[in-house]
Amino acid sequence: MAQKSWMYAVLEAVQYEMREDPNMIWIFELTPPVASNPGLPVINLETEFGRKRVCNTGIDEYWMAATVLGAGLAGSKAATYIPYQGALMPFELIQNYAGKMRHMTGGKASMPVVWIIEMTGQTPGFAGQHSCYEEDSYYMHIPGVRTVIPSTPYDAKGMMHAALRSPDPVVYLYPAGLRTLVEEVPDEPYEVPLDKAAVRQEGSDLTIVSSGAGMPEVLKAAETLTAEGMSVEVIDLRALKEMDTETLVNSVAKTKRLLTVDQSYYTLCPGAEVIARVATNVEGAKYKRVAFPDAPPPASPEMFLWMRPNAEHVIGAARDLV
Amino acid sequence: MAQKSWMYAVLEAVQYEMREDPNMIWIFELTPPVASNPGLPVINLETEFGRKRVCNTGIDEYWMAATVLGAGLAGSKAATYIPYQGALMPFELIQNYAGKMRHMTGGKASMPVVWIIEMTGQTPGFAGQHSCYEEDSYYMHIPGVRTVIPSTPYDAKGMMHAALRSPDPVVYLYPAGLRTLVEEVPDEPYEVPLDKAAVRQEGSDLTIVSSGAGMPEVLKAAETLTAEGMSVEVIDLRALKEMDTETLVNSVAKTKRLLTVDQSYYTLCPGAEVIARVATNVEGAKYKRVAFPDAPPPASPEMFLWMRPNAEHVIGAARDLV
Amino acid sequence: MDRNLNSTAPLPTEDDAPASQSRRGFLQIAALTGAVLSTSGRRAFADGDIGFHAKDLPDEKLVDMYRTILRIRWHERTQADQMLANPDYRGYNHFYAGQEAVATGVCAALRNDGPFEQIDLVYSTHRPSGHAIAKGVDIPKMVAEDDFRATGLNGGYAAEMHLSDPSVGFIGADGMIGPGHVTATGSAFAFRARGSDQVSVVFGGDGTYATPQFHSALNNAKLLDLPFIYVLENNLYHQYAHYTYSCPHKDIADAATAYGIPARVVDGQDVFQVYNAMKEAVDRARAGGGPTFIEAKTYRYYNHWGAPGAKEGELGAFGYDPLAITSFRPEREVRAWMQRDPVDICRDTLVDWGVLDEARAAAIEEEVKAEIAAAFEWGLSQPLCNPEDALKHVFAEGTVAARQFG
Amino acid sequence: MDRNLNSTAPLPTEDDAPASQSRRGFLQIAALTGAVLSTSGRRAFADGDIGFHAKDLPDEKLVDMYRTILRIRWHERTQADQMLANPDYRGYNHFYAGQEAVATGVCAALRNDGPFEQIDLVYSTHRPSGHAIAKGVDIPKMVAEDDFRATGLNGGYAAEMHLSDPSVGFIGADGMIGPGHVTATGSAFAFRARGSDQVSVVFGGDGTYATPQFHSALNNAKLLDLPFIYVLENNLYHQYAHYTYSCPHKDIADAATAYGIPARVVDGQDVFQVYNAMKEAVDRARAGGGPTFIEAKTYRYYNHWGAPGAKEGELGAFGYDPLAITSFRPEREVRAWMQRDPVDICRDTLVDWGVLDEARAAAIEEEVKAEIAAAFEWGLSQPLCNPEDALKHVFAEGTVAARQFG
Ligand SMILES: Cc1ncc(C[n+]2csc(CCOP(=O)(O)OP(=O)(O)O)c2C)c(N)n1
Ligand SMILES: Cc1ncc(C[n+]2csc(CCOP(=O)(O)OP(=O)(O)O)c2C)c(N)n1
Ligand SMILES: [Mg+2]
Ligand SMILES: [Mg+2]
Repeated sequence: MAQKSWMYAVLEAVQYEMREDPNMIWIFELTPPVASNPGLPVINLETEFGRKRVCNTGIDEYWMAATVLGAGLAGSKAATYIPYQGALMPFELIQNYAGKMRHMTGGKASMPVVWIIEMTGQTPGFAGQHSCYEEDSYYMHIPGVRTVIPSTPYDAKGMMHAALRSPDPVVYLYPAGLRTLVEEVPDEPYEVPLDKAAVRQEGSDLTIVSSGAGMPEVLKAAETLTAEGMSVEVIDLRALKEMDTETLVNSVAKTKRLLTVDQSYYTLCPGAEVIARVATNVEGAKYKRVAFPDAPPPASPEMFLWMRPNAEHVIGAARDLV
Repeated sequence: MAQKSWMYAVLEAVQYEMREDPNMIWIFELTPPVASNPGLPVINLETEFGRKRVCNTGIDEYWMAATVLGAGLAGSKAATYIPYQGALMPFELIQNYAGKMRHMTGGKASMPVVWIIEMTGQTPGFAGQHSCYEEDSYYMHIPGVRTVIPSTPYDAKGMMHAALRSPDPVVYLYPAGLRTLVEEVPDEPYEVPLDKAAVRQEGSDLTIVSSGAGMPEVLKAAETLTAEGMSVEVIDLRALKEMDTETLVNSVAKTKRLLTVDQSYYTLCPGAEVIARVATNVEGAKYKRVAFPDAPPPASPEMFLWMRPNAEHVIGAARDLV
Repeated sequence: MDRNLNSTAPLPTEDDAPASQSRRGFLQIAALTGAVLSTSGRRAFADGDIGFHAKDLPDEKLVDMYRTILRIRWHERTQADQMLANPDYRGYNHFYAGQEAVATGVCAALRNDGPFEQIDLVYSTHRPSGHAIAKGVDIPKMVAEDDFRATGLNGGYAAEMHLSDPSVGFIGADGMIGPGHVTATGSAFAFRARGSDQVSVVFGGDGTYATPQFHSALNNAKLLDLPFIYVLENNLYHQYAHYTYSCPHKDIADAATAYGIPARVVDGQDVFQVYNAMKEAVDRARAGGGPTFIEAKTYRYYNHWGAPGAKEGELGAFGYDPLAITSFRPEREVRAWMQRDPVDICRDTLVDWGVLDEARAAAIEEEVKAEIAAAFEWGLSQPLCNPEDALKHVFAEGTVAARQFG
Repeated sequence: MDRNLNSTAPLPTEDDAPASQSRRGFLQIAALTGAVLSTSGRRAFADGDIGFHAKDLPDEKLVDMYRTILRIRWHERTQADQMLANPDYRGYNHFYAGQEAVATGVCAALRNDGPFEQIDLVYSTHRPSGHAIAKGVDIPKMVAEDDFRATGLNGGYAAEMHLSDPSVGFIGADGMIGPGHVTATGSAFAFRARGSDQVSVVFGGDGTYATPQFHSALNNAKLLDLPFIYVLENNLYHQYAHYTYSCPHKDIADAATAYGIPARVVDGQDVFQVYNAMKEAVDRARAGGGPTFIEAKTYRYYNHWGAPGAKEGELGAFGYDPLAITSFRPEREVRAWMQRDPVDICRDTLVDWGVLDEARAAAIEEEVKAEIAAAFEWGLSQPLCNPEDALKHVFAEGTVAARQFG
């Protein structure tokens, strides 16, 4: 056990699974599967397993996604790390082919594959395609693919083990802004389930639901609100498909107040689904939704930082609601 | 004025705009822009305007979508008809390039373009990719692109005129199952706005909201329910982006009961957004949601027809809710 | 179904059979004694002496190929007749008749049975029934599947366009043009990574050339020297557009050559020419020599989809000319191609080679017809699906929730 | 901004200037009198006599090209120094230094001013500043944009990777690798459809070769004979991967040749060689002769992004070697390429041709330095953006709603 960064924790899981299974492959593009962490050995999958198993080629994210699918169909476990610039290049392949394949074949297709889809770090100044946050919604509508979005290094490692061991194809979203998080992460393999939300804090006045890159600011806001005397329940979705409805409904049945927080564009952000599921199950609750406006992120930090949901926005909305 | 089919009505609008603007182009793949209607002249854009303006090439929907975008950026109006098999092939281009371009350029990009995205006819027996209905959700999350989904030949024509005259890029969804609809459609050009829902029937007990291929069964259900004495308000969304929140909120503020009906997969179907918008604006309402399950459509008609939302499902849910 | 493979040693195949059985040996003797082979004018020798590798095959294997062609043909004709004459029949097909020699020649050079981790994989298209039969899919189950039966090959979920049977290496049909060819390179990648000598084969039409994925598949297969074979069936049309609307090459194979991939154009009506090219490609791939591209020039006797223009009991479709199609094939083109029928060419060659006589050839055809008739009888008497099963097979385990009731 | 074009007649360009002004005329006389041109060893003559079309240009145009190269160079160096030394500077760049001759030679052969419906369009990349300057974008406004200023070229929405100015035909930068090349063929399609003689040009790196869209762009440009020019700047690396990781061709131009597209490999360090190839391509496109592909072999002096390894006041970046990159370029490769600097080659050629003398060349460089310094002074003193403006420009009219407050 040691303090580990997100990427170190994830590659630890991948390294373990690749050592266990000599057939497993990893495809990358810009980001070599390398991580270092103070006091721990450097992980370099490319040098450890060789280029027959760990390989990059050109700028062709469709091929990357298709290749791991093809490997899975041939009986080999496979994973790929798709950089955020190509996050939607293989969308059609995942949505229309992989996502339907098990069902279309009456259960015959085997797809033990993981697509790690990087989302931008939402770095101010980068603009548009280099700051956007929207893939959660697109991938979450697809049936037949498990879409998850861990928000801590601990979950990132445990969900990577679970994803690599799952017979289902998994879209594993990785908001690159979380790369700076560090926490205690066990050295041994362990699984975090792919279909359970996490209650990060219990409370009775208000339920706040978020996921991925929304979580750090939500936790910050919850701290302030708690200090002010509000009893806040904080839920981290983690699983977007299948969403853990029960945890959400139980919480709001208790608090009768639901605030959703998303970095994704307002229209059809994951929070819309959360509210819709709760509203059809809980009567008499009140709702609010914080999200990125329905506009691309502009370059100017002044504009961008004003738009992006942060702890203050969450605190303001929570106060309005309770 | 005459009874016209969907496609005849639409091509009438396109033909008019192409005659008005000698620069306008049309790109197609499998479906030649041809329509006939009893008692009216055959419309054939390819023979009328020639292959320099009206052109097909190979199976490359990304190119089709990119080509009309490039034409627009060069100052020419342009439209393309993307068949349902390729409905998501150009997704990344529309989502990450066209959708962000006006904003990223500080308003400098000019994009008078229309992507007609065909959705399947949901024909039983075809299975998976040939029966699915899901594009509404994907395209609706994109900022910077107007996404509309007319449900009648009259609206189809009027919205096509509006789309072709709009300076904004428009994703014009066409559920091919509606091709059999016929109604009175004026011969003259007219516009139906790209951002207004239509109240198809007024009522005070219950609001039913649907769109596109969901509408015919919803109208059938509303007839039965009305005959049974329920006062049903039926809203056809028409505009998915920007959604007409006001009409939705006003209706449910009155009825306090909202039933959404979608052929799209349950998770993040347009109805989720409808409920979320209403729930944050109206207190004490009750909600229900009918949608396609989160599963691909199977081939077997027995399975498929059981899954797909129909008038009976709507009637059952409405009775439960009121 | 998940398979974690450890052993990847190849199985011996029929092709490794002792040389004394070899047909080429026989022919060499015939040549020495001055015997001249009479060949039918309907067969082409575009690629030189067409029987090079095929002549080495044991008689049974050659007869099997003939039988496979017939199975495909009679499955087609029987299904067309069902569509035309049986009002209760609900299935459909993208008919493959006319192209049978391609699927047959290709799959005859592959390993089609044994453990999953040793057989070769085939990715098919929206026009899969010929590929499926040639790869060894169970025909009665396929017939049941095509008519949406619960006991069909894929439980009624798939129907024609998504037929799949990994147990014979038939990854399956797919109705989309594009994803399959790239995905097939991924299987080849996995084979190379795990040191297996399996090969991954994709069938594609001339329509696949224009897809962006075509570049992706060929470029990466070449760069990584993958055991990947692209079999392009150029039947001149994609839907109703002639391939020259979407391809600047006369031979699409030239596009592959540009990447440095060995490419061959073969007469797709001649099963032995197809086999020869494929054998070479498979040998190269198994030996680590990388990808091959094979363009088979061929033709389909029916229209793009279903049986418009066809008549019960007759082969092919004529007289159907939909309104306002940019380019629609002329009827005389169909008739000309039917002169070089793959069934005839295969039978005549085997008769020439002395493998069959006309009587035995005709007897085999009757056997196959009966087999296919029985397959339809069984398939169409299978039970229909249970509606609620629609919620299964979304994930490997469990069912998803019904949502249509609100 | 929407433009409905009716008139599409071309404007006369500088290139149509009378032949008496022609440099080639001068050189022919020099040759007749036995004068020998001394050329610097740093210039290449890979493509024969490099000055063929360029020699025909008027002196002012040649000097303009020199000035453009210098503008790009000093914009780069000034910005790099800002990044390295000014803690308040927030801009960034994908530096273009080393490649200046490509943008300059290409844009010198295009129509860059006049009504929008007559100028040529350029689609740029994530490395746009050189292309933008060469196409005629206002430098002070670009500097302001790069530092997120409200009065910048694009109001602070774009920054470097999305710079756009349709008024000079610069459709703009784009940070994605793929969409631009296909979209550029669409502009070419529109030109052909409306009978205009405009051309559509896309810049792309060696990294663009592997994208699926590469096939799409070239195939359709060829099939439809579009007035489209693909300028591929092969600077050997995409990010940190050598182009041979993604391309089986030594010359990427061979990939274009395979489609039947006229393709040329040029020395991208020599502005006149680039111009010559481009002039030929533009003439062909305007005359309805279809697309051309130009591969310019070139090199960037800085790393992929930003200024790691660079020192204030010095050109180029050295000594930066990130951990565990699959292929990282060796420093001696950078130093070798810097021996063939596009600024030097352009200046020396013009001195050889008698268009400039060393003193005038140096004076021009000083003028350009001052011009760039003034651009930065103006740009960096511009106002910052107003946060609420973020909600504008989603659609042509109106603003979208704020949603971050709940
Ligand atoms: C991405 C995509 N676009 C369009 C289609 C519609 N479509 C189905 S089959 C077909 C033609 C395919 O032609 P070809 O590859 O030559 O095969 P053939 O039908 O001749 O066997 C088309 C365009 C599709 N299935 N997928
Ligand atoms: C679709 C996509 N994938 C990945 C990236 C990340 N990326 C940005 S620039 C670049 C390298 C481009 O190389 P090249 O085309 O050679 O241009 P150069 O940087 O050498 O000018 C990459 C991979 C991207 N922008 N878009
Ligand atoms: Mg074909
Ligand atoms: Mg490069």
